[in-house]
Amino acid sequence: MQKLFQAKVYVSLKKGLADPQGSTIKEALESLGYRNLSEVRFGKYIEVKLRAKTKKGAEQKLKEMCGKLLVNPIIEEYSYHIEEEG
Amino acid sequence: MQKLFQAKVYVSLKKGLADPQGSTIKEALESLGYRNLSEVRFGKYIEVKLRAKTKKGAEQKLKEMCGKLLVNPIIEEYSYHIEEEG
Amino acid sequence: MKEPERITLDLVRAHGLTEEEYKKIKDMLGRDPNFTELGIFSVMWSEHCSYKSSKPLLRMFPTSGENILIKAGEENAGVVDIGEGLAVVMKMESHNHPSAVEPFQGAATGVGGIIRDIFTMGARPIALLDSLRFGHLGNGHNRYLFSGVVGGIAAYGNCMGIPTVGGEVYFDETYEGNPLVNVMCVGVARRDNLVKARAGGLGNPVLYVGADTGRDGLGGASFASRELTEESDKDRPAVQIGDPFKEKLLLEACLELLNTGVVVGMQDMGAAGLTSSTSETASRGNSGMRIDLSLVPRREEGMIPYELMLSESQERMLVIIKRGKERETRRVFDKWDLHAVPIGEVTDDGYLTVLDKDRRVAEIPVKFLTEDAPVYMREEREPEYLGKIKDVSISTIPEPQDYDDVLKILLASPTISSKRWVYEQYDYMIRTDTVLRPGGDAAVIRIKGTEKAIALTCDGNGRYCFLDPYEGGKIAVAEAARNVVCVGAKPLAITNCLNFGNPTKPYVFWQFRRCVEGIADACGILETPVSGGNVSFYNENPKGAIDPTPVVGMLGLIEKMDFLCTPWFKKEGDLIILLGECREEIGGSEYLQLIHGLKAGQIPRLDLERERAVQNTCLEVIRAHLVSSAHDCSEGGLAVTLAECCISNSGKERGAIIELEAFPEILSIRMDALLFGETQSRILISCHPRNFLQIQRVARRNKVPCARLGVVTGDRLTIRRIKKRVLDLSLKELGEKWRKGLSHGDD
Amino acid sequence: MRFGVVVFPGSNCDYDCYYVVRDLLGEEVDFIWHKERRVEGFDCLILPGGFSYGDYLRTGAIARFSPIMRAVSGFAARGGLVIGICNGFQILLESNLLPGAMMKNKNLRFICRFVNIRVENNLTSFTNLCQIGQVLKVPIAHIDGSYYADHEIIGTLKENNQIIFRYCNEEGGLAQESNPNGSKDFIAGISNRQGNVLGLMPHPERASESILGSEDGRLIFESVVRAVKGRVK
Ligand SMILES: Nc1ncnc2c1ncn2[C@@H]1O[C@H](COP(=O)(O)OP(=O)(O)O)[C@@H](O)[C@H]1O
Ligand SMILES: [Mg+2]
Repeated sequence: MQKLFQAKVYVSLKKGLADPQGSTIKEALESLGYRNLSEVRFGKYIEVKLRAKTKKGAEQKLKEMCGKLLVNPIIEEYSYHIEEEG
Repeated sequence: MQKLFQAKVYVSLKKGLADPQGSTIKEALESLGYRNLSEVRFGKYIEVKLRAKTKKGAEQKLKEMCGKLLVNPIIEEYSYHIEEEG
Repeated sequence: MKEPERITLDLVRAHGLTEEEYKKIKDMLGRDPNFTELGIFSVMWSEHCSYKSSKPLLRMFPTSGENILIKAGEENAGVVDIGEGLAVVMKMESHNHPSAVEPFQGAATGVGGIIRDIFTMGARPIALLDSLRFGHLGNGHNRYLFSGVVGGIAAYGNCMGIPTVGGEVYFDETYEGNPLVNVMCVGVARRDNLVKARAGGLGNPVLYVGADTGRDGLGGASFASRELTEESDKDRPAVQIGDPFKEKLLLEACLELLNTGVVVGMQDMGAAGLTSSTSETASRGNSGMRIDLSLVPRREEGMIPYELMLSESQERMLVIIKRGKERETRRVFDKWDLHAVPIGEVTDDGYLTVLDKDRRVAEIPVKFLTEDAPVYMREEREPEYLGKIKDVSISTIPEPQDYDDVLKILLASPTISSKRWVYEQYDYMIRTDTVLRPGGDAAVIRIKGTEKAIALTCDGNGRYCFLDPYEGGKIAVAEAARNVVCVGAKPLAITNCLNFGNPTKPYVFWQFRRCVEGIADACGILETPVSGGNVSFYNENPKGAIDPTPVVGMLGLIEKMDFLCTPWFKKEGDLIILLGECREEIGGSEYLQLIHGLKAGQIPRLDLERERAVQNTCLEVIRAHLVSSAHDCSEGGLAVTLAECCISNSGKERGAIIELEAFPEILSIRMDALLFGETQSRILISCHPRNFLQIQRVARRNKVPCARLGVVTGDRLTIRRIKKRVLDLSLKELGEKWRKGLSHGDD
Repeated sequence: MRFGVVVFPGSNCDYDCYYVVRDLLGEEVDFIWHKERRVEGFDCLILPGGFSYGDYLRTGAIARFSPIMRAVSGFAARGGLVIGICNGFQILLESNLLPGAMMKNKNLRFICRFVNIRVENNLTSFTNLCQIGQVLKVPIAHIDGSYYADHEIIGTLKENNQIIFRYCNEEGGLAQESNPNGSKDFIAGISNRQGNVLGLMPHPERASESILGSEDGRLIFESVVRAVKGRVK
């Protein structure tokens, strides 16, 4: 029996790379009066609902998808969170 | 004394709105052989490091920033996670 | 990163320097270089910056002419006079390797780099063109590269507000794993507003403007050094993230600053960043420069001098201003929310002196880095493959049964089909000067405030150059010139980007030499000097070097707007005329490749005198307002050219009937060669019947064959031979094939 | 009369608008830097196209906080004429001077091409020289141009005749193929309730000379001139 899993993938630019979007947003926030920011980074948020027999299996597939399509390891890194849909 | 907080904001299109980027990614994943997907949604992931006296204070500010700039409530919704930087 | 204790030979090699080169450095300095200095030498002596393998051959290019204001090599880009006090600055550059690993950002930052090269000289960028090569689209990875590259060019160019008005795209397996992404930028300046990339005036301040420095593409110009980077590999990606918004601010601020008259010299920090911009401006100005790295704005902590000097972070400029003008300068950059940080000053001792606060971290005579860099004559040998593939006997190739099918297949092939899917992602109309939009033979950009316009195109055919690099080089120039002539412009000058394999392979270097000779000869006879260019070596995939692919960017001038001509048929009843002749030449053709799977044969031979005569004829009849349309015959031959004339004006398609007996050659040439052969020096024009005699007269005076092929009529393209149909297709069918070649109907 | 063209960091159709007003219409026009706080002396403000702040977060999201926008809002509240073209439209949406939001084009790509738009309301200061149902040929150039508003807003837009332009085919018909970006209800341009603020995705300044393929866009600028000069008289 397959179960439904809800995965959330957070993709951001590798540390060390320029993040023009993040810095532009930071400056905009600062000019709005938020002066206490030490960093803003901008990335992608991808929700994937997938079916698999086990959580392990789902996780495995998710990682594959990240490696193949969702993330370009040359410039991006990612983390994820996965759980069974209740 | 101010403490440093790490906030993560997840912005996605409101449920019910068509998400062409999500569907395109879903199709691309399917054509790579991942057939067990029930949905893919695409959004933004914003990391904000900010200083505040208390977690409450940080949270408050973060919500303001989302309301003013980071999120457009006509088409987007968001959730967040915030914790003190260790 | 940490500085290594000692400079070992391994470290030298890891920097892409040979043992002899290292010895030369030691001899020049009279001592051992330190680590920072080693880094500086390695990037300045890299192929990319020093042109050490190509320099001797590039000297063959004709670089002067009555319209050349600044010659190639003297500055960041050559400058061409277009009259009325105006000058055009143009240059093309490759970003092949970054695009192979991160197509979107790789292509985007390529656009950013070439734009900086243009406004560095005080010119406002007014157009971009892109010349692209990929492996076949059947492969998913190639589709990813293709759409990523186009998306990246669009993202950067559109955000900058510079129209991308032309380009080309080819698909061939030779580019599998090594796509080519060449971008050309064209700018216009008032002649007296041009800025030089020179540092002069003892004590003049040197400013750093733009983005902060990070560890981006460290030493990208020189080496991919495993040994050095093992553990820091993670935080040292070879691809940068483009910031077109910052560049737009830089562009506007720099041009505004130029108008204040405080600028002495300016240079973008491209490859080899701070190193090349400081040493090159000092070298050109016969001066020296002293900078203090502790003043350089940085994005990351703990960066050592070596890293700061070699970083290739994007969107940065080096500006040398007149002493005492700091306040004016700051006002302009403040307005645009940019920091302009004084990091040093011009000296007169001929040295590049790099300090880190009080510590002297490098001290090198600038000429050692520039003029005295090594130059090599590489070994060369004619490749063996040529013997095998050149002689393909046409008689062994079966003639197709159905020419309708062949034409449809050709039109639908991605290389020939409509490129709308590509150029509609580019803002080609911004600045409201694009008078002839993508889809014609060349783009035409008017110059507001004058009667004039310029025509721009780029061309190059790797398959031709693989089969015959000399003729292929010639053809690249000739076709580009012909394209410009077809829109009514006089060819003025070229820029180029030479994409080749590893130059230390003798056969690659032979290909390089022959291409350069071909380009040089064609430029000489067609009187289009080379105003600048770029060389990209080491384009290889596991199967070996890519096909030699020189890309020529051509600038033409339309003196009066009403000379403008377009390629498509316009009026029912107009006559269709071919300038030039058809020969039995199918070697190297798209037809041979696509229908028969053959990449072989003798490519069309180009007679430069004939080419010139055809172009002169075409220009003369256009300027005398005798023709309704003109389109050059290129890939796919006569049949494809005819089809394009019929269908390329979307919504206003026109049919044609062609009678083949009109060709004097008809008896001696095979039908497939006649229809699909790619004989050079041919232009298809259409005209009102009353103008035919006059056109013939002009052609005869120029000794150019001029045959009447048929007439513009109806809604089909019909080709007949002695009343018998050879080919007959509705415009609808032709249009559908041609339009869907790239887009597959997704819109 | 006097036009003002607001220049945001990253505006790049500013000069194109300026050129149309000064060189083609022969009217007075000035650039207004986004850090300015006053807009006195202008009869019509144009927020031009481009990529303000790179559009790095959302189109128009950051520009809306530019100092000048407060003045623009005041100007609009007093009945001044404001046109937002492309990025300018997006800025007006983000500032809530017009209702709704922009989403990515349905094909997810940037689209630059001539399209046809139909005039839905010619009783505005921006369209008084047009006929109802008139088809204008004007180019678009955007990647975030799919107009979205919920049912209710669309309802009020319709009720108050605030839909000014719709994408259509050459004959003026509303067919899905002629909706280039997937906009709700084919919406290409809307006004505020009072009718003095117009936002549109197509670029009329690029279609104001026959040499560029169409002069239809000029009708919009000329309508403004007529409205303003008529008012003065
Ligand atoms: N990558 C591209 N970017 C922009 N325009 C392009 C691109 N590729 C092709 N085009 C345009 O499409 C038209 C046809 O290109 P092409 O088939 O190469 O023409 P030709 O064979 O006459 O050189 C030209 O106007 C060209 O500028
Ligand atoms: Mg071509």
